[in-house]
Amino acid sequence: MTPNTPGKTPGRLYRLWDSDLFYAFRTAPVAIVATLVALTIIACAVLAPWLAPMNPYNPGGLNLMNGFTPPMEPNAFTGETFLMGADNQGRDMLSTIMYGTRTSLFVGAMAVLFAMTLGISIGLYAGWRGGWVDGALMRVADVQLAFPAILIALLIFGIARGFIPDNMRDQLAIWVLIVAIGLSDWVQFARVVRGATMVEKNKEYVQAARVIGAHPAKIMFRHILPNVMGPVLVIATISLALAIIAEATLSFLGVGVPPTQPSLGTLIRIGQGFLISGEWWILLFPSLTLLALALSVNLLGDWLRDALNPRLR
Amino acid sequence: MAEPLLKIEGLTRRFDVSKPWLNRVIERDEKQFLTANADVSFEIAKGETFALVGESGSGKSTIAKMVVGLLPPSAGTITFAGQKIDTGAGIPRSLRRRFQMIFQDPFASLNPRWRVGEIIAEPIRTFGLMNPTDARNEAARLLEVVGLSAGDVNKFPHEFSGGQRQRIAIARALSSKPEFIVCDEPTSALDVSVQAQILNLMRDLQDEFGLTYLLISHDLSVVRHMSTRIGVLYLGRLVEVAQGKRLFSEPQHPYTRMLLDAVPDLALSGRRRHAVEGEIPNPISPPPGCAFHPRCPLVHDRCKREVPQPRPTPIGQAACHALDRLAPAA
Amino acid sequence: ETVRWARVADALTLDPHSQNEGPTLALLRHVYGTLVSRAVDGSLTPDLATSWEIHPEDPTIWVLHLREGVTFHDGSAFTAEDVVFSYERVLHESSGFRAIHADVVGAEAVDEYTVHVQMSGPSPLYPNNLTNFFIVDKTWAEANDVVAPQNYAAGEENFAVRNTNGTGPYQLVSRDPEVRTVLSVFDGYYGDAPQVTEVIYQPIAEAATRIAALLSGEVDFVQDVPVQDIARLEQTDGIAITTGPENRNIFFAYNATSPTLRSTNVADNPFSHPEIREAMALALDRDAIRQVVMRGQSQPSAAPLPPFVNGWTEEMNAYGAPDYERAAELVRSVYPDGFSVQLDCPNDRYLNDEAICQATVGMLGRIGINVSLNSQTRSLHFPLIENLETDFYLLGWGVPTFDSAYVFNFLVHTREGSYGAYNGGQYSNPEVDAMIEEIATMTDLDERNATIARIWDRVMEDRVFLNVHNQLLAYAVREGINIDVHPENSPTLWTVTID
Amino acid sequence: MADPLLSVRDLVVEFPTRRGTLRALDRVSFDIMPGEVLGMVGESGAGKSITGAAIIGLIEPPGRIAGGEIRLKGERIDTLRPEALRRIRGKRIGMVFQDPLTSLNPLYTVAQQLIETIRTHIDCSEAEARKRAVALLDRVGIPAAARRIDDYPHHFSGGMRQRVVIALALCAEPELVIADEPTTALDVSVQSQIIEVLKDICAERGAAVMLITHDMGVIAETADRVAVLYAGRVAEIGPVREVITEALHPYTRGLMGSIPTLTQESDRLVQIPGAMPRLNAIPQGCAFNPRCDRAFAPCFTDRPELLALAGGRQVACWLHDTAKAQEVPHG
Amino acid sequence: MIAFIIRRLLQSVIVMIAVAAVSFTLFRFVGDPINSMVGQETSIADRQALRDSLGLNDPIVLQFGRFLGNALQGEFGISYRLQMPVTELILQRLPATVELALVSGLLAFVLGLSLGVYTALRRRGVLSNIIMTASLIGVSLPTFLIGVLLIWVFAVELRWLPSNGRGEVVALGDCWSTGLLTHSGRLALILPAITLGLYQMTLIMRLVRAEMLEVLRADYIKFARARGLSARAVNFGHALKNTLVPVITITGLQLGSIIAFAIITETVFNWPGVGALFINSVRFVDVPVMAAYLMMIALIFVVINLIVDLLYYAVDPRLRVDRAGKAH
Ligand SMILES: Nc1ncnc2c1ncn2[C@@H]1O[C@H](COP(=O)(O)OP(=O)(O)OP(=O)(O)O)[C@@H](O)[C@H]1O
Ligand SMILES: Nc1ncnc2c1ncn2[C@@H]1O[C@H](COP(=O)(O)OP(=O)(O)OP(=O)(O)O)[C@@H](O)[C@H]1O
Ligand SMILES: [Mg+2]
Ligand SMILES: [Mg+2]
Repeated sequence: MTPNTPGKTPGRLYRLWDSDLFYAFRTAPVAIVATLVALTIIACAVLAPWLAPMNPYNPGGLNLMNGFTPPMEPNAFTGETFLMGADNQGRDMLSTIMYGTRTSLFVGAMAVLFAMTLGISIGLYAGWRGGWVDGALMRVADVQLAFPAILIALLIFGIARGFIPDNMRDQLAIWVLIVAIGLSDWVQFARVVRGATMVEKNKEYVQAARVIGAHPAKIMFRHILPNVMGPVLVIATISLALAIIAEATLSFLGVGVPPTQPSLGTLIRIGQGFLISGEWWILLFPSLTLLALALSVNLLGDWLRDALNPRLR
Repeated sequence: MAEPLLKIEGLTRRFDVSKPWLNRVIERDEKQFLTANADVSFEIAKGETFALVGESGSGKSTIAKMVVGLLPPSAGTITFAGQKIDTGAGIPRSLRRRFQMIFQDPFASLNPRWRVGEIIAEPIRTFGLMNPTDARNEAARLLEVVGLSAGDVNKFPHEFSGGQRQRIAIARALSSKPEFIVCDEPTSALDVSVQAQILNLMRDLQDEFGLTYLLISHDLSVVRHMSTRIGVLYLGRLVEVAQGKRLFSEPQHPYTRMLLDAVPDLALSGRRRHAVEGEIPNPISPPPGCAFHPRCPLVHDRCKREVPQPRPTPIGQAACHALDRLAPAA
Repeated sequence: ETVRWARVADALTLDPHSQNEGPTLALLRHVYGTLVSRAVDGSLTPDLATSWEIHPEDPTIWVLHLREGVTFHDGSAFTAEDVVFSYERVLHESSGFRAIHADVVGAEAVDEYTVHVQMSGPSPLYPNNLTNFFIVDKTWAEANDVVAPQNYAAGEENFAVRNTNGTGPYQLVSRDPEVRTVLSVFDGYYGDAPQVTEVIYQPIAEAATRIAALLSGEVDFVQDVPVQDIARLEQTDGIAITTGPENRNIFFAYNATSPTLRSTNVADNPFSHPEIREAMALALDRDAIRQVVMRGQSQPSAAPLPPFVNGWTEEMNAYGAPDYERAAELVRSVYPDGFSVQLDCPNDRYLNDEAICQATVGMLGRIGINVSLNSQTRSLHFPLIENLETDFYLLGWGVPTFDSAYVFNFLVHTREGSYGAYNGGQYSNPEVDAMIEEIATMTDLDERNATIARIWDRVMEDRVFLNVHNQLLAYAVREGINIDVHPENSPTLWTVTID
Repeated sequence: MADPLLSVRDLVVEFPTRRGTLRALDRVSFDIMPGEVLGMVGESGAGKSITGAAIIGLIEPPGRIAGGEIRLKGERIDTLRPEALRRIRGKRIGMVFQDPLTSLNPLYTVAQQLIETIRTHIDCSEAEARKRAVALLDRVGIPAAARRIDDYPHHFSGGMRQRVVIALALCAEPELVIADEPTTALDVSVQSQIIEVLKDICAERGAAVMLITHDMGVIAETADRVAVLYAGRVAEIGPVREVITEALHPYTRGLMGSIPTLTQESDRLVQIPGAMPRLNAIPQGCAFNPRCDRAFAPCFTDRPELLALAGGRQVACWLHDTAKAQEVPHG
Repeated sequence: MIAFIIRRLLQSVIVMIAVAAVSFTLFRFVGDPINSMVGQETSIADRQALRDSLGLNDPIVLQFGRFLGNALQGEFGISYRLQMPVTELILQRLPATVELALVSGLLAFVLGLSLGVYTALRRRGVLSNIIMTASLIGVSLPTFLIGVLLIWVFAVELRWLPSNGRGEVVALGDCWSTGLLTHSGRLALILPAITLGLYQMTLIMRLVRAEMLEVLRADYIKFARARGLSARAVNFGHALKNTLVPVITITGLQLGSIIAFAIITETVFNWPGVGALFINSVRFVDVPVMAAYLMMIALIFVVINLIVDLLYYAVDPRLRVDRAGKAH
């Protein structure tokens, strides 16, 4: 027998550190830099209420006269100076970007979570049941695909506006956005999970569980799900970047978060109007932030895809 | 023979492999069925090792799956310990515990995301046999029973070699204290030296716990080594059932002879083997009459028309029209 | 000379009596003549009608004397028959201009060049309504089966939607809706020969793209210049900017009459308190909006009507500097904890509409009014006003008749019948209503003006509106093109001179 | 004795990994004579396939040949440039893989794949190549070859596909065929047919065969000589009959005992304890020492070299080193 | 095969009906078309009358039925906004969009394929890594921003390329107009095509690379090498061809989404296609145009799907026999 040394089982953390995935990570400069960038941005966003110089979401705290203050230059009327300048409403760009990233990340993460939950549930169920249930669910996915993402989001936005009483639209806009982006994104999760489930369910460990009469729900969620999470994670990462950008695009088309609580995308949409007029900082800084965030998340997803693919090691 | 532990009568399984409805309508096709098993009957006594051999696609695994309740039979009955299993409703919980199964692929049969301890204790938990702490201890104990160390409960399957995994799978199968274990090609994915270990282990465990095995294999030498009785399958039908070693010395059915002939001989007896003619026919449209007749050296007209029924032979029973004309085995 | 002209949207149709809508009118004006036109300063000038007067015997009849020697683009002569026909057409059920001529009973050709227009009552200001009334050739319309303006419900296409026959300075060469419309000068035009001989009209919806097209030299004349780009364009070599006031004021209105509001967090209606309305007036920093949001491109004003319009006074226009402390105190006096309310705002209708609302939200926030902003596209915004589903909203109002009555009819009068269509705040004052109905038929202009002043007094006193400013229009052109800003944002290219 | 067709000397193949370099082959030496069938057996992971891949230069990077030499008819081929090596592949050395299901490109007909291969190595016209291809298919036992040649691989059954694969490996008449578990994926009854075809056709053309398998039975029936690999090292080489009946290396002996046969009578199988070590944990000295019941001092310190013994046998075991064997505590 | 096509067609019909239902429900909520149809002077009574005459006050089911009935005959009514028959309007705009979509699709496909193959073959190369990273920039910024930036750089600052429109177009027959035949038309196509194709290119490139890496590890590639085939034959004859099978599906579907994504590009570049038409229609609540557009997108998707499936048939011989039933 292989010599066994009980008691010397290394700790979880060490095992994680020592795992192949982590090793691959440690030796991939791109992945490290991407993680650092993403983490920094995420940290700034999450901690915005504590880190940001001002709260741009509180309209009462704004001074319109600060509008269009260039970076690092005192405003002609108020004398205030902003590191990244101020936007058209007199909001400090730095703070607004931090808060905006927070909103964008929230929308993106929730949308992906929503898409993931929906996609995984449907994919697991379709893959497990097979037969006509599977066929029907996949046709639904087809219909969904007939509407490209932005159209779906536009539609849902339109429909939701009809259902939600107007005095709640403000608060609910974000949730509508989340549902809209999420709904346009679930198909790929469902397809991947379905495919993987169909492979996994014929594996012998699942049959072993069935022989002892384990409940199908338990088999799906405890046995199969953990084994299909790899590709799901990859898609989730890349979807996060896509969702953040989709949010920006929707806001360009005029359906997005309220401008009093701008997201990164709304900021870019607004800033885009000042490209020619010369107030470059209103466009540049949010765009750079979005670029850095989306790029690093994308790079991470990319790296993860390769790293999780055993055939590419 | 005493009351058999497992009794199988007329077991048949068909798979619907028809094209979709629309295609059938347009192409005027009939529904198509693949008969994986047809009218299979045998009994297994307590403490016995009953083996099923046959080429790929002969329906070995399908029988195994029906026995453990993974597949409902299309016809036929399964009686376990005198209790007839209602195949529609699935196996009752009280019986289910008494069955277990060991699979072929030690890499696929353990969930890679679970710790070995959890894997082994899963049957215990599912049947609610013990509290979690005891279950963990039991898992550690079982690991030692199958020749691994108790400390391995916290490891993941990928930290083990194929042979070790198969031991873990055996430990899992033992954990609900079953009487009957179906082993579907338990060693065909293993190296010979490891195969010997596992086969020896299976024997030891059988002696220790009084287990009954249904052993499935396509390796005739393994089957010969392990089993007390052997059933030979061809295209879903049981062509011959015989006492263990005697099948090899006095094979009755021409197919059995052919199979034995095809086995490469390590003993270098110098016997010149006859390469078998032809391949297994498509199970969707098997030849009429005796399914073996296109490859059979003893074929005559009757074989092409009539499905042979099992007839007693000196060593068990066989289904062949030509039994009388068979020369004694060389 | 060719002028390539870009603006945000295309004319919706070429049918002259179908769509009463800015860009449509602006384009059609180049092709179809009107009886009366409006000069850049807002005054009325003769056009196809050389003069007009109230019938000496019957105050309900307007007499129009037509210009002689005018021909349509197809060569047929312009006569009183065409005017009468055009009246029939514009009064047709499917016309988009019916409301403007609501008081007209019918028109009659007295001789070849004189038309009598029978009004339902005395209508002293009616000629103001003629500036967007395009004259169509009767024979052409009959020949092409376009006697009536297009009717959607019928689901048929109308010849006039894509073909024209007017008396205007340009005739249609080609049209690809929303892509490009080409006009070339009409040799038989009765006025001075225009310097611009060809007009290529291109709608470009995106502001940045529109300006980019000008900067890259792909167009010569851009309307709807975003205010923030004016400074840059002014500094750019080869590009000139003209600005001028538009006949349109931008204001907030609120529901001060209902007992409760749908979007507030307090039990009663905050706007029903005069203190609150005063506080809001005190909090609105019009100069800051002008300075930052409008980049100087607005005329801040407290008067809820544009300065061109009859009834406007310097006094109404005056506004003070914001006083946040006093305003906050006023709010506190009613609601110690402040209150919240929703502001509905269009985001694609007026110059920087959303930004104005946003800025206002900030200002009101400073005095304890917590405003949530619901800004959306116009097709969602305007139904709110029409269906009385808003508590507090932004609206812009142009006054094509240049008379206060127009404002009163739509915005001040209690909503009933054809009155008060845009009175989304549900202001209702029987006294005022009576006066409004009175001025419709008054012939004595002095007395009429006095009544108008009285109405305005009440409206200002009740703070029915919280006016922000009048929009300034900016046109950007290739240097050398001299164009005047038209108060109705309806540039006339045939008056353009080129250096 | 004639010159060997293939001669492998001290072949070392390494895979650099994060946890150090793995030696998949450690100084492997053997010869193949012209026309000979050399069986290569060993447990999974012993390095059989790697040996085959190394010979035709198809080790996947980052794996590499880190030492030793491979000579084909005396000419070194392990140092050839990729292009020169490519010309040898298929032309002078043919290869048959285990799984006929996946070895053929599903998008091309059998004819296309055969003709492509023939024309790569032999200068001939398309029609000529086709004729050869049909003849070859016929030879490997595909009925109605001329008609079936234009079928796609999925039209063939497993056994037929493996025949096609063999035809592909043989179509440029190579001097050596490396068959890597050519029958493992097939049914017992088909296995013997395939082995038969392979053996006959090679004998016919005088091609040598290196038959990689872990099925001792196949070796016993087919091979002239057999090489036993253990943990990347050659444990024993010898004529097949001798190695099976009187193995010299304890590992070989254990291996033979652990295989159930159709004639064996004992109740229990001989069991070698433990498993083959992983490549990153090969013990010092003899790689087999932890499992060997006859291990003695030198086994734990020094690696035994391949010893040439009488009768063309070679073994790497200290028990057979006369000098060291003195120390064995016989018992 | 026939059964397969019939099944596909049936599914397509269901998809189309579903799309029709979804898009129809939507119209109740995008706003009120009346406001953009009449001037501010129109009285409320007149507005109601117009609503009545357009049937907007009818029960929704009735409206849907009417809509479906008309749609079946290719009849989508008159645009509320532009007062032209919708079908004609869309047909007039379609060439612009199709041309843009095809050019950018082609660009994306050709570039994506070659870069994907390159990066797969030189997986660890420096240039490959640079390409992989750089391509991500294209998907890390919203399309509209990329478009605006391109305009700014190439039209405003450098003045190399036009900022908007289609340039000169030439009519080909009655129903097609092309910008490809004129110099200005080709110039005008460059920026929008890049903007639109960038995202798809990245996608295709990544897909090709992933599939190619997968295929390169397949046994038949190993066997092809072992047969001594040249690197060219192995990489392109075998690996690439097998890569194309899955790539075709995704690429086909992408073409559908290119047309939909054109909404943004067309808006930014003032490209006179159906996407810009749609966005303007949304703003004006031009229900007939919106409905027709959505149906058109669904139809295109369905047709592309069908073509892709047939292509699949052509490329993969395994599907030609009796596997027809297993769609997807
Ligand atoms: N779910 C299924 N649907 C259709 N046919 C099936 C299914 N499962 C098995 N079959 C068919 O039934 C026949 C018997 O299969 P089975 O797996 O029992 O064979 P086996 O003897 O176990 O073969 P092997 O040695 O390859 O495991 C085969 O022809 C197989 O293709
Ligand atoms: N790409 C690789 N990277 C690292 N190690 C490898 C790689 N390929 C093979 N090996 C290792 O090399 C050793 C020999 O592998 P090889 O495939 O030759 O075994 P084999 O004897 O053919 O086994 P089998 O009977 O399973 O085919 C194995 O231990 C394997 O893990
Ligand atoms: Mg099986
Ligand atoms: Mg191998």
